[in-house]
Amino acid sequence: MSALQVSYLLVLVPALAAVATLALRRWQGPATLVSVGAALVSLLLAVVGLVVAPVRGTDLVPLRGSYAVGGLDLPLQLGAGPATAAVAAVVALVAAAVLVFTRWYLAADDRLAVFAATVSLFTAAMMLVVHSRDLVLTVVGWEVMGWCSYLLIGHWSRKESARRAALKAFLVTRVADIGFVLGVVGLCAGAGSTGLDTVVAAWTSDEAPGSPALRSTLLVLVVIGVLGKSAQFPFQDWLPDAMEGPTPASALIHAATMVAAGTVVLAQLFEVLVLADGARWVLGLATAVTMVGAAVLALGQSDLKRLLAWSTVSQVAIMLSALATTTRDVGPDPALFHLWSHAIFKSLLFLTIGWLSVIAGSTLASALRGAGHGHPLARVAWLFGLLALAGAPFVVGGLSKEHVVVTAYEGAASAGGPGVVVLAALLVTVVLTAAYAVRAHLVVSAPVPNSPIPPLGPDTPGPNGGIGEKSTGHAGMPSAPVLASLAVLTVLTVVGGLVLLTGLFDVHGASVWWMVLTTLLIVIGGGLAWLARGSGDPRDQFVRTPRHRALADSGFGADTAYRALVARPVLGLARVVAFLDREVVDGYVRGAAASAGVAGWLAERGHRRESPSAGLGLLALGLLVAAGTAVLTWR
Amino acid sequence: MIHLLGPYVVAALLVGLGVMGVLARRNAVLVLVGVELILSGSLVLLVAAGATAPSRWEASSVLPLFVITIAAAEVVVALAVILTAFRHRGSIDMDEAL
Amino acid sequence: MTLEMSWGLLLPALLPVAAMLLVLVVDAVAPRARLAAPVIGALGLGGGAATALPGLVGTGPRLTLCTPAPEGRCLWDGGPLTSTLQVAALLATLAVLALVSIHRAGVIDVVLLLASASGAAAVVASRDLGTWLVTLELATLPVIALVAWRDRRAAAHGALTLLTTSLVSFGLLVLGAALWVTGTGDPTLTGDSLATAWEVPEQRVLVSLATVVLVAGLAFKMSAVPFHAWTPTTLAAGPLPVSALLASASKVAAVGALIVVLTPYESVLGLSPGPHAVVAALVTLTVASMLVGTVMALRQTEVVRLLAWSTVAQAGWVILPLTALTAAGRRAAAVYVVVYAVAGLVAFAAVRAVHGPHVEDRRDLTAYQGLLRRDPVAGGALALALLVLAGLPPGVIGLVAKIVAIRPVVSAGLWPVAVVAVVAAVLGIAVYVRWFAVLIGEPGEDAPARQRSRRASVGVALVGSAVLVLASVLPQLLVGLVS
Amino acid sequence: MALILMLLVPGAVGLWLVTGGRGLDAHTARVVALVAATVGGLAAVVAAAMRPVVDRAWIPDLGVRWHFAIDGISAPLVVLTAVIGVLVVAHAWVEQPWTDTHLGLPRGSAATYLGALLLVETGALAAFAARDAVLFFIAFEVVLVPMWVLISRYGDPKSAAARADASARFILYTAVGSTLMLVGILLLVGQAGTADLDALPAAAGALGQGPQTLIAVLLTLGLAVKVPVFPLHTWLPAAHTTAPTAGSVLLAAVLLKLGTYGLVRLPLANVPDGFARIAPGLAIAGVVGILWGGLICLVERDLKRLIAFSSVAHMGFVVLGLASGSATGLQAALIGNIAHGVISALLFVIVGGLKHRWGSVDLAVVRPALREVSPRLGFALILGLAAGLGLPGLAGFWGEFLALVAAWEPAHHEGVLRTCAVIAAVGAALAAAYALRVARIVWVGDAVPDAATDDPVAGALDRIDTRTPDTRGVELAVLAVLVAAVVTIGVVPHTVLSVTAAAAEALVGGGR
Repeated sequence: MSALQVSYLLVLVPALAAVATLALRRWQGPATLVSVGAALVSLLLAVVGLVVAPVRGTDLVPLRGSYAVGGLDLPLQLGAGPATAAVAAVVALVAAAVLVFTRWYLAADDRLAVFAATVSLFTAAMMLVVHSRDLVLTVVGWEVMGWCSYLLIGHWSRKESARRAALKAFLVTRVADIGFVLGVVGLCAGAGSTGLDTVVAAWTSDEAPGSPALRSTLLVLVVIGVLGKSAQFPFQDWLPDAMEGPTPASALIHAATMVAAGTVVLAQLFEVLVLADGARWVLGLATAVTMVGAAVLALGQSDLKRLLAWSTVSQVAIMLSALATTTRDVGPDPALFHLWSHAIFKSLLFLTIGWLSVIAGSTLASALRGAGHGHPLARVAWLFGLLALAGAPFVVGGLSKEHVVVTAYEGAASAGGPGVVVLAALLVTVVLTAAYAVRAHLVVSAPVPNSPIPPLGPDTPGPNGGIGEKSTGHAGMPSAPVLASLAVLTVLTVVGGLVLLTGLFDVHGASVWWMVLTTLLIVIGGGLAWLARGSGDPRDQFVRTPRHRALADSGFGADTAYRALVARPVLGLARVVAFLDREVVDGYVRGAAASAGVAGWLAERGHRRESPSAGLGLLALGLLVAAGTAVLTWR
Repeated sequence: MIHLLGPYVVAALLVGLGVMGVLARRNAVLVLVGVELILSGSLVLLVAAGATAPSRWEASSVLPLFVITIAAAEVVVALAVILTAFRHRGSIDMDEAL
Repeated sequence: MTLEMSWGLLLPALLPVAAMLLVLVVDAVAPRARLAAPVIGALGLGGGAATALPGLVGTGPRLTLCTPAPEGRCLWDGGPLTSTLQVAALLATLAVLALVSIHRAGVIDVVLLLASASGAAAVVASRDLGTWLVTLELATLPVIALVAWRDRRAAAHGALTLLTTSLVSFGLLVLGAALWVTGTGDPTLTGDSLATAWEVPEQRVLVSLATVVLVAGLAFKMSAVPFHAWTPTTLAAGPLPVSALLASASKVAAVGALIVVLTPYESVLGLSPGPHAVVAALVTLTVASMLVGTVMALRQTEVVRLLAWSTVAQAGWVILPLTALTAAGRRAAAVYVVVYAVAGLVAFAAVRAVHGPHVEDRRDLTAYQGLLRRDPVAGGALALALLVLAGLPPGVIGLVAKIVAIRPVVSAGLWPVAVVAVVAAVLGIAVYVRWFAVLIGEPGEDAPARQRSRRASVGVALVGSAVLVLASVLPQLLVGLVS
Repeated sequence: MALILMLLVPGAVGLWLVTGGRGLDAHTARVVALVAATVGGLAAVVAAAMRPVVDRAWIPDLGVRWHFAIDGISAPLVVLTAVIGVLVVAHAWVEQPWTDTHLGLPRGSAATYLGALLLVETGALAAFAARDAVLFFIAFEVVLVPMWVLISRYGDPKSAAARADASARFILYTAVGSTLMLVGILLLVGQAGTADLDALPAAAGALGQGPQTLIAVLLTLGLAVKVPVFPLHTWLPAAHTTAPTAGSVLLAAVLLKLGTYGLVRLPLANVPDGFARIAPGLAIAGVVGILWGGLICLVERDLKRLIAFSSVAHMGFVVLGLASGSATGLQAALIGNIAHGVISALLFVIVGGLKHRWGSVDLAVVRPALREVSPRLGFALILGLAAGLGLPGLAGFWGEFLALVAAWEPAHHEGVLRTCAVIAAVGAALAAAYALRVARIVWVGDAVPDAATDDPVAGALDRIDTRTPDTRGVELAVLAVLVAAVVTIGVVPHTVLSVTAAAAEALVGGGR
């Protein structure tokens, strides 16, 4: 099996599984089995793909011919490469884990099959983005992911907050996608083809189809789209709200798909990106702001799931910052490597908190206190996940973060650019990340035993037809496959860094000095958190006043800002337009009708005296008109 | 060369008077008279033109004969209609309401 | 001076006259034979139409009453265009005769109809001012009598209105003819005499003035705005069949007369200065008629008044192609007026079938509520006629007629006039669809009782509808006639 | 043969149904109409595949020929019309507008209704197949009266005034457009000396700038009414809101396509230079339409009106593609056309069904969420909305994306069109906003609406009809066909693009 065939299958298998699952939705058990089976097959395929992955730089013979639409070439090809294979593998892994977990977690949900189908479709879309060698296919996967995220986040559609979160997620990303689509359109139109290689070749050649300014503008547009999908500033606020979705959905969205997709796309466009300084600056500044801000917010969250969400925002910012700072020599692989490691540990964290929330009945920090007691696997998984998140040395997250830091340093040292800003932000983020990781750990492993049957917290996903996270019959103990997948993820979190030995990612060695420095920073951050834990509720370690807590939970009021700056003006404009349409545009039409009526009335008045002499009066008028025209037109 | 100004002026005067009569009068018979004036003016014009320059088939002389004949027929019909109207309405004022 | 004469070409005009004389003789000999007059009249009209038929397909020139060469002028032209108009006028009169209905049609009716028909048949063929004037009045005067002689108060009023306008119109025509002769020194209406006169500025002025006055006189007869004021009064007041005659055969005759007057202008079209005054006068007429007619029709609820105003509007449509002053424009006008005459006749016949002959009946639009259900035959015919008048398929022929009418205007570069026509067409659709909507609605409770003795009108409506349907399927049958 | 069958069978049966067969009882009429639509539809599909030609003299004096043929540009539209034709007739088993659902009174006969449907279909098929400019115009006009009958006679039973207003708007508005177009056609045909659409481009190519521009303006203005292009769109919402479901479907899926098809066939193909000169204006109007429609959809309360305004927005993309003047833009417009046809048909079937079930589709009235009470209908709705917002993998995406590409790299007026592309992309985000607004109100929510509604009438309605029976039977079949079409075109756009490719290239390249 060639690498290309694998890539096609990796897209097709989950897509077909989605259709099949949807068709079988009446029979939830078999339906979900189909999607889980397909996910496992995909995983197998992805492993095969790792084995057969072509050596860097080899050209693959396309499986199909190219299409053309008018003057536009539409190759619609998929591709394969070492980094692609690695990312595909981790996507397949996370998807499989999520599906396995879902079968347990949502066992009693009446729309389990639909959920599973959506997850499969989501996976297919991400696979499409990963393997795409055509920008249109990238857009296809990109948008389908957005739609699936809408469905997944809004899965519990009987709950108003979920409906709103889904709407917000889709709308915010879609607004950012204006930029993405325009950027892609501009790049493709300039190159006369949507093929990625053609586009990159065209825009990096000396006779680029547009000025450097245009190139930079287009890349900025693409970056805006990426910022939206990856929940970077100023689009960050949809992601924490998206926690209204079921936890498996969050795991999928955060770990391996949607938010990470931007990294993949920018890596594909890397050759052009390095030439576009403007785009790099935008990306660098946005990510720098985001990674620090999100880390601060993570520190203040009263809900651990939202803490994880903010941590995702921060971590994705780290990935993207690598792309903003890296040089042509280093390439995009540090970012992809961080994507890889982040996918593993973040899915582990989310699945674990899903489990813990079943135990505790809520994801609120207050409810989760001590939830890990009696569930050693959960505690271990949570611990290693947090270690990786904090970037402890040698676990997978630590390794990848080292590479990002080194990349940023090298970028700052060699090329200037946004590197300096990013590097500074990275170092601050390291401290903050360590701090909130320690806090998250402290909450779960707190010595206070949780009450056996905790009440439904306000943030608990509400019953969906009477069934939710709090279904009876679990007794808090997941099924064996779930435990197995958690175990696999945990192991990979620890040893995942070994992937560097395979050469799939083309990254340079990390520097020992930087490792020492970051370790030091981690210790400082973790230590501070430890010292600040206090004696009381660990929830209140850093955010002590209710006002500050509210500020943190609202993400610095970004939602209010969205409403005030976008939603309300647009709706106001819409009302104005509706008024104009009714009264002005249609007014002309009604005016025409009315003027016909008035003309008729006038004419009728003119003919009121229907008498012979009136007729003769009109005759005089007619003669005058005729004579007048005769005189006037005479020359 | 003698200008035939006189006949043309007469023709114009007759037509003008006729048009005025048609427009100003409400009595059907007077309207009829006005039309007759227009006709006479036209006939004068025709004959004067025939005197100025020859016309094919002596049209300037023949056409008036035709016109006079038609006018006679027209007057007959007109008077008949006016009589009918008078019988029904008791007046031949055209603007009188039904 | 000798005149070359071929009687065959004159028959369409002569046969009705002959029939008229025969009717009078028969009436004198056998006053009891009530059926004789209508039958003879019908035969005369039908025969006249039949003798005009060869002209529809003939290819060679069909001129007669010609003076010898080299100065040869022909006083009578029986070409396809003429023949088409003759057939239309004669058959329309025949239809009106049927509408008057066998029992009512007295000798006087028949005689007047025949006289008018022969005038109409002659005027469209005439090519000199003498014939033209005489026959035009022959076509007009009997109609006045027709309106008047039924002893009714309203009819007398209508007749008085028609009479005064006709008188003025006649005065204008004579004035125009006098000016024409003064300007050209030639009583024939031919291109070369006009072209000769056109070279001298003073003569040009005179001829243009003559034409404008002639057009104004004819505009009375066509009821074009601003010479239209008699139309609603007379049509609404007179007997329905006579209104139908005024709207069909008389209109055909008037259009034919106008075509005769405008024919010479083709020879001066390319010259500089061109016939701007004539074009301006025609444009004024067509624009004013189309707009005022439709706008007024929009406000009518009395159906005959509505039809009267629609007549005014359609007069504008007939004049529209003539503004181009080309042969194509003349043909288009002929096609349009024929289509209009047929559709108008069908509409009047349907109205006659619904209401009966009396003016006193409530001829309101509401009487047509759900007619299509109550009376599928009359309703269907009326619906078809309305769609043809509106120019909407399935009345394809109406649409084709509009295409035909707009085409010469556009070719002549007068597309702003065409844009006005667009407005008029849309308003026209509003007029007819308004009625059509009433037809297809639910039948109301207070529908008028079905008329007896409506066979003739239903027959006319059906025959007319058949013509319309046939022409809709094969428009070439009609469009091709005049080429 | 296939061409003749395609036109004759629905046409003749339709005519018979509205005249002689009016007395037929509803069931027989439906069967007859369905058979006719199916035979005509099959013939149309065969004709689209075999590409036969019918060419006979019709009105030689006008140079009008009875000339029908199908090429790559019309083939997808012919197939679309054929399919929609069958679907709307089949829909007569679901919704019976000839029985007044509101008062229980009969209005009109079933046969007339079905006959009008068939006649609209015939007119559209004839227009798509016509290869003669004047014949195209006549076929274009054929649809007016039957559609008018559908709206004025079988429309919303609640308000006679609304029916009269909507139907009058429809017929007068479109008549303005078509008559303007007629003037343009006659000017074109007169100048070029032929009415044959095959020969016209070459013959008209020699015209100077002035005539070309004038002809293009007249034709474009006339056809823009039908599309409809902002600001000539105000007939559309009224017509859609009032028309019966089948009428709305025909209107959106077929009649609007006549407008864009006409734009391709007449100005774009024949007077390319003139069209290029006015293209910026057209593009701006299209883009304003995108924003305008999208913004109104954000606040519109009536769901049917909302879908109608979204049509305005979607046709804006089609117009933008056309205005770009490139082969890519033309292809974008053609596939956008087809996509909008199936998507809007799908949405109107759903919304019409909802109106049938609920009595009104006022979004301000709280109703049971479709996802909960009728999942199949809900699925179709959400799919239609997703397609409407241009989700890749569904039909709407390709037209919009390609239109953007084409507008970014147009054949002329790069500055204006690029700006338009940017604004159009913003409009795409608006599409998402209003689609999700609808989804949030109609699709998701609780199974039982809150009992307390402010509006007493609406409250009463709710009490009467809180049930929303899920779709089944014929309606399900109709929806299934449309859903399948939406997905197929979205996943395999080449089913359409490959058909239109050669003709589009020839059209854009061959006009010069």
